[in-house]
Amino acid sequence: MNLKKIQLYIGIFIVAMLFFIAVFGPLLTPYDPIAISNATFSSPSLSHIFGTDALGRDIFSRVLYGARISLLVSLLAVFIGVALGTFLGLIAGFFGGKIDKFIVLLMDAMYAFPGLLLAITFTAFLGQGIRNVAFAIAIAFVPTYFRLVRNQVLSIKNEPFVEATKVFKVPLWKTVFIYVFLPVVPTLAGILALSIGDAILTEAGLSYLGLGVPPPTPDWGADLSTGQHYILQDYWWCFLFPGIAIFLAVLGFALIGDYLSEEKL
Amino acid sequence: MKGLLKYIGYRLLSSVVMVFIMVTLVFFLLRVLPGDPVQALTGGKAPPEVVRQLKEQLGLNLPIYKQYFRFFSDIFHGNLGNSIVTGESVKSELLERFPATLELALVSVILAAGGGIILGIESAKREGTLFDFIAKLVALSFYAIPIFFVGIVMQYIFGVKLGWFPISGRIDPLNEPDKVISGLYLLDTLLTRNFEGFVDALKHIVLPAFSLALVLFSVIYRITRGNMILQLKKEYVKAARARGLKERKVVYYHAFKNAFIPIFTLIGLQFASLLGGAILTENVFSWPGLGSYLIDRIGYRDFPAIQGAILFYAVIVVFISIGIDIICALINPKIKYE
Amino acid sequence: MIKVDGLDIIYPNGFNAVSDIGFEIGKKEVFALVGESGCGKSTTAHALIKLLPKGTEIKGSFMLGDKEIFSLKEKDTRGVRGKDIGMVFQDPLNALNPLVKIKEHFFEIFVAHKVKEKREKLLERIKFLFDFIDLPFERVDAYPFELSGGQRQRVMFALALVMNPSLLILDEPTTALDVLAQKKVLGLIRRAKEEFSSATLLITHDMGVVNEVADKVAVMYKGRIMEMGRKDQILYSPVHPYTKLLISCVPKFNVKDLSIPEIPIDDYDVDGCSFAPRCHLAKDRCFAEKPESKFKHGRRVACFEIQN
Amino acid sequence: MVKKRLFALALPMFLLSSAVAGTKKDTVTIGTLDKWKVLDPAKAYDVMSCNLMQNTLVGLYGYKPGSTVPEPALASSVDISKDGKTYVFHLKKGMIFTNGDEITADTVKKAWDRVFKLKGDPAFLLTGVVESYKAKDKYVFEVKLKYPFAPFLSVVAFTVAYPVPSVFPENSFFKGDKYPASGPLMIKKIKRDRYVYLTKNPKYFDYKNVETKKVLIRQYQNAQTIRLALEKGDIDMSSSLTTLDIRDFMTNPKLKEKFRVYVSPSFVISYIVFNVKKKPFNNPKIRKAIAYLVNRGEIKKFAYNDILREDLYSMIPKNMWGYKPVFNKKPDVQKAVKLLAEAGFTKEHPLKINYWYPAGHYGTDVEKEAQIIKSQLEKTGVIKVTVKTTEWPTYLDYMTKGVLGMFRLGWAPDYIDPDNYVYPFLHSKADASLGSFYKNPELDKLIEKARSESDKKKREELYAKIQEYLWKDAPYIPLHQTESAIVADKKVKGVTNDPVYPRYYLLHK
Repeated sequence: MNLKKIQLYIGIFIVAMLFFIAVFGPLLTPYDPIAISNATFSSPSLSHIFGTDALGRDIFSRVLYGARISLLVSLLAVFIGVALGTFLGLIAGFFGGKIDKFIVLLMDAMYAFPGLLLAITFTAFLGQGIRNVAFAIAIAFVPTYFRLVRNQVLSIKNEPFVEATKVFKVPLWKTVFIYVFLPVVPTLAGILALSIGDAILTEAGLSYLGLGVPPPTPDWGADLSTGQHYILQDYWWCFLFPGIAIFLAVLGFALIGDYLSEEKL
Repeated sequence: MKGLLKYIGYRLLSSVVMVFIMVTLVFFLLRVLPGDPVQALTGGKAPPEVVRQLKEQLGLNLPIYKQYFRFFSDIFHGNLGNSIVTGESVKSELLERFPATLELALVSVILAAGGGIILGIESAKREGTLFDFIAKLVALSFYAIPIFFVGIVMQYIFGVKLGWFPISGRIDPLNEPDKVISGLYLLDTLLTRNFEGFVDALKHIVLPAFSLALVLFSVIYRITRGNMILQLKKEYVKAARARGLKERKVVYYHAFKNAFIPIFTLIGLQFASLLGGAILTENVFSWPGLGSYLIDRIGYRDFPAIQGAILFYAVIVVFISIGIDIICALINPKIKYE
Repeated sequence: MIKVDGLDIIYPNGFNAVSDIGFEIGKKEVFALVGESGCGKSTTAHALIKLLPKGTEIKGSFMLGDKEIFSLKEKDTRGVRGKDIGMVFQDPLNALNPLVKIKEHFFEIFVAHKVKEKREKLLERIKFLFDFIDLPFERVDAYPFELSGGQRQRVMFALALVMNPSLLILDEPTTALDVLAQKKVLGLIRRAKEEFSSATLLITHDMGVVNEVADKVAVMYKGRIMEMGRKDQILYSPVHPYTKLLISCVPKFNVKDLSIPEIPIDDYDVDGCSFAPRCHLAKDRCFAEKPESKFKHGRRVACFEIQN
Repeated sequence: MVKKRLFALALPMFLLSSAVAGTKKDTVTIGTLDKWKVLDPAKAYDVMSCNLMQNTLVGLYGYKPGSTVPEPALASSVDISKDGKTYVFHLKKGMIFTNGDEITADTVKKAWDRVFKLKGDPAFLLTGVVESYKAKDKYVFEVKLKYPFAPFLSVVAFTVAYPVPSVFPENSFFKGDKYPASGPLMIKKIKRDRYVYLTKNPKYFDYKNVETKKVLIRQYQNAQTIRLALEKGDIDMSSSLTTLDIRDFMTNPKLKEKFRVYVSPSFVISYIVFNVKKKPFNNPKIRKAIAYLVNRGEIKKFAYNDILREDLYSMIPKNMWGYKPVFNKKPDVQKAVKLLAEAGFTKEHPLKINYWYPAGHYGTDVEKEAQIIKSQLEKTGVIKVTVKTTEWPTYLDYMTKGVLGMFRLGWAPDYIDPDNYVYPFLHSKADASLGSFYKNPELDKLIEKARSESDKKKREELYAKIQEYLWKDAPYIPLHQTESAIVADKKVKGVTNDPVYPRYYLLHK
């Protein structure tokens, strides 16, 4: 089989598993992921197949539930990024002139700014919580999607078929959807997948700095950054499993994203 | 050439506007959002009237617009104010940390670009083969591991277990060059013929630079591979082969020259964003750079320091991105500016 | 001079692009390979300098003078490319590296083929070629984008001829050009064969071009040569049903687009003659057996009907 | 060609393997997370800055190593008037800074002038109680207080009251980092956020008894790297490790072979605050119910790896005189449920509250602590807790604005006296700063009386009474008193785990 296709299939398989876990994970484990118990740091066994952490919580359950939070945060972040980017791109593209110049300047400035730095600044001020963290991560995505949409708008703005839609009184959202949104979907899909992987990593970084999703929420990033404290102790299961989860999730999305953006080439 | 100069002028002008917008935004955000420097500094321990007094001392009780004007008149006098936390001039604090960041960024970019470009090209040459597949898988895997995790694993293995490299800092304090020439220790120690110091600085930078380079490597690999594949399918590549040129020349000279501009632009932007501080790497390896400075000062709501750092950073980004454009223009005779 | 025999090309995906092709080209002779796009004529040209995708299987023999090319190692093949065989490509806009000056393109060839002469000498040689292609010598310092398409194609000619190759391969050299530029290029082809006394393999689908410059013509269809002979034979008295059909479509030899008008029979692959499904003469045998190319009417034809 | 390449490869390898002289043998290297902010007694209010100045400057008073009792340092003696309002310090003669300037009563006066004028962060500690001061004689310094203030000598022992060399400008804070020293050590080399290199001060009056030669303090950005640096031998000692790592050093045989852990009580306490103005915590029954539910032992075990925490039942620490354990020692769920029921909350109609802790500020263990407290309160079935967190400056902002209802704080004393554990928390003048907004005029009077009383016995009685109020109204729930631990290589001698400040000048190898 074509290796490129294998890449795609591996990616799809991982991501599909991820969504499966996120949806059905809670049914697969008998433990409450935030219930603390006396059995702290017990190594993987039949009753706790991934072992337990410092508070005696079942790591398997936390990893399964963590899929939900990690996906939620990253999907939300990407969604906000796309929504804001699209909105600004439409405004800049359609209005043009000074508004356009202003937004472009702003976006250029943001684009060159390190994503994590932006996220840190925003979480520092917004406070933590899933929504805020997602928003903070999303900020860094806005310029990318803004560019995509704005360029598309500019390229079709003066096309006769767009002019025609005005004559025939096609509702604006339809015009936007058909002529702006649909054409960028192929490009978008690749970037989108890569962004999700990026969001998962950024969230882990925020957690490492103590600015991620607040505990006890089961979250891979937070669990890995707490777990890495135990690298020097023999509690390898505390960091290994959330670490693998992050690694696979990011890899899955990256494989798909890479495939899609290459198909575009 | 004239077009290029005009273009640079325009870019500079719009950059000034951009920097102005950013700094203004930061200025007001700092004052509107929760947290104030005096409380952060005294840890909430000082009685209310003391807090009031300290605010007065720092000019934080003034109406915001007055603080704003003061801030900008300071900037025009080349002054970024004094840090609320340390009382030192923000400018000198930034200038002291910048070389550390620059050194780390330079070394990592060189490492990552070297590896990423070569592997990217070789992958592109073998597009669709097992080699290509594995190379890509490796690159994407590097990308998928959180950097702080890689950092500590490297510290543990190469620092503690094998004892090859120091795990933190830029240089042994006792080897610290007395004379600061460029602020880049690798360079300064060589210039002063302090070879022991050079080796020490080199050993110190290995782990942070490598762990930072891993992520960068996969980004550069990806864009190199993609663009090289694109170029290798072009007619001029076939034509060059048909003229009997060596394969290495065809790939590494002809095709790469054409793939270079997007690769270079990406490396430039990555480099710019590294100059803002590779926050996680700096934290893991206690590298005294700009990123950890900014995080530290955000933790104190040190307004002048935060504003100054953002301004400094924005200016650097502007210069780098203009620099990228100029270099691209010099490489590519086709680019014309209006 | 040049002799290709029993050429079979199978792509990595198993597609048999060219089968059993053989032809000869003498010094100062222009041999035109014509046919619809996809018939395998370009593939044939690329096979001669081994520039087909990796894994492509090439069978048969290709004698260049007394050198057998196909059995050469990759390293030695490289020595042949650009030196013994010059090639001009279809798309002049993309055949030169956009970021490399014209001059450098020439010097690269000298380096690649280890021409160790003084710079002035080499420049002189380039100047000679620029005179030949009728381009002011100052233009060697230009970048490709500063030249027009026709100019670029002429530069390609100069590049192909700079090492005095014994075989010049022209892959659709005029297709992308406007009429005036085409005229110039055709002139070049005629002069090149005289002045450089090389053998020329011209790949084209333009019968007008064939009429202007070719000495011998082979008509290809689906990877096989249907009919091969002198230009006047093929253009004015074709015998193979396919050639006939082809020629009838271009009554005045100046229509550029060469395609067969609608024929009410489905085009599908058969075991026998590949043209059989579209052939009005086709018999049962034509569908079952491949006709060999045989000498008939002073030319080679691959058709049972004609051979009978 | 091949040879050349091999050589090119071999060269850096050779360079890397050649040993670097680096830190010398006679240098004791300390790793820390604390960063010094400003080296000026008039401005410094953070741990590291004060530590550095304590080792390089001398005050009129100091502390005996390993104790909390103020003892004369620069002063040879002090006369305290009967009303407790006048202090006359007699200075030792011939005490000098490294630049040769002698320290006289005038030096002290000038230093205090700066504090009063510049009004830096810690200035209130002096300005709050001092009425006037003057240099009575070259070696006599007199201070008049606004009211009798028993812990005054402890304040004098704090860096804010230290005399400073003349390089410190009169009208502004000192911005440099190297100043003439008067203490046992002096700053030789210093880089902000990176390291401080201290050497023995040859002009120190007690020079002969200082065994330390060189001390290098390296600053790190995370505790994990410090632990690795210890294991690797980059540093010799540190007090910035996490409880988990400290437990490792205490129990792992391999580590025990090389390192020793010095544990000593500190005066740092941790506690929960209630904003008594905010619903539902304005109801003392609810505050008390929660106090009944907290199980300190369990928190210690799960959140702090069962080390370095001592259960605390009052806001005054155990090892301080005047301590009276007033809070219930064993959790009592029944009593709590009863109190909650009285306040109108039952299983059917549960009490929903938020519990806040500051992210990262007190290390990562507080995170676990919050989880445990949540589960302890929820055991009743009557309380539902949402754990909330935010970054420190925002936290402080929320605290002073009264946004936080029930939240976690810690306290490190400015001076070692029960007053410092009572006045800031319970006196109405200090209310907003610590987030409880607790006010009680009766208690105010008691506190004022206690701080101006000079008889220790009477003071002790007064503090006992004050602590009764603490339990009665429960605006705070004391949790633990921390112990501090220093992990040091066994080669390092002279390690004292001082509750007040680390004495670098006793360290040697």
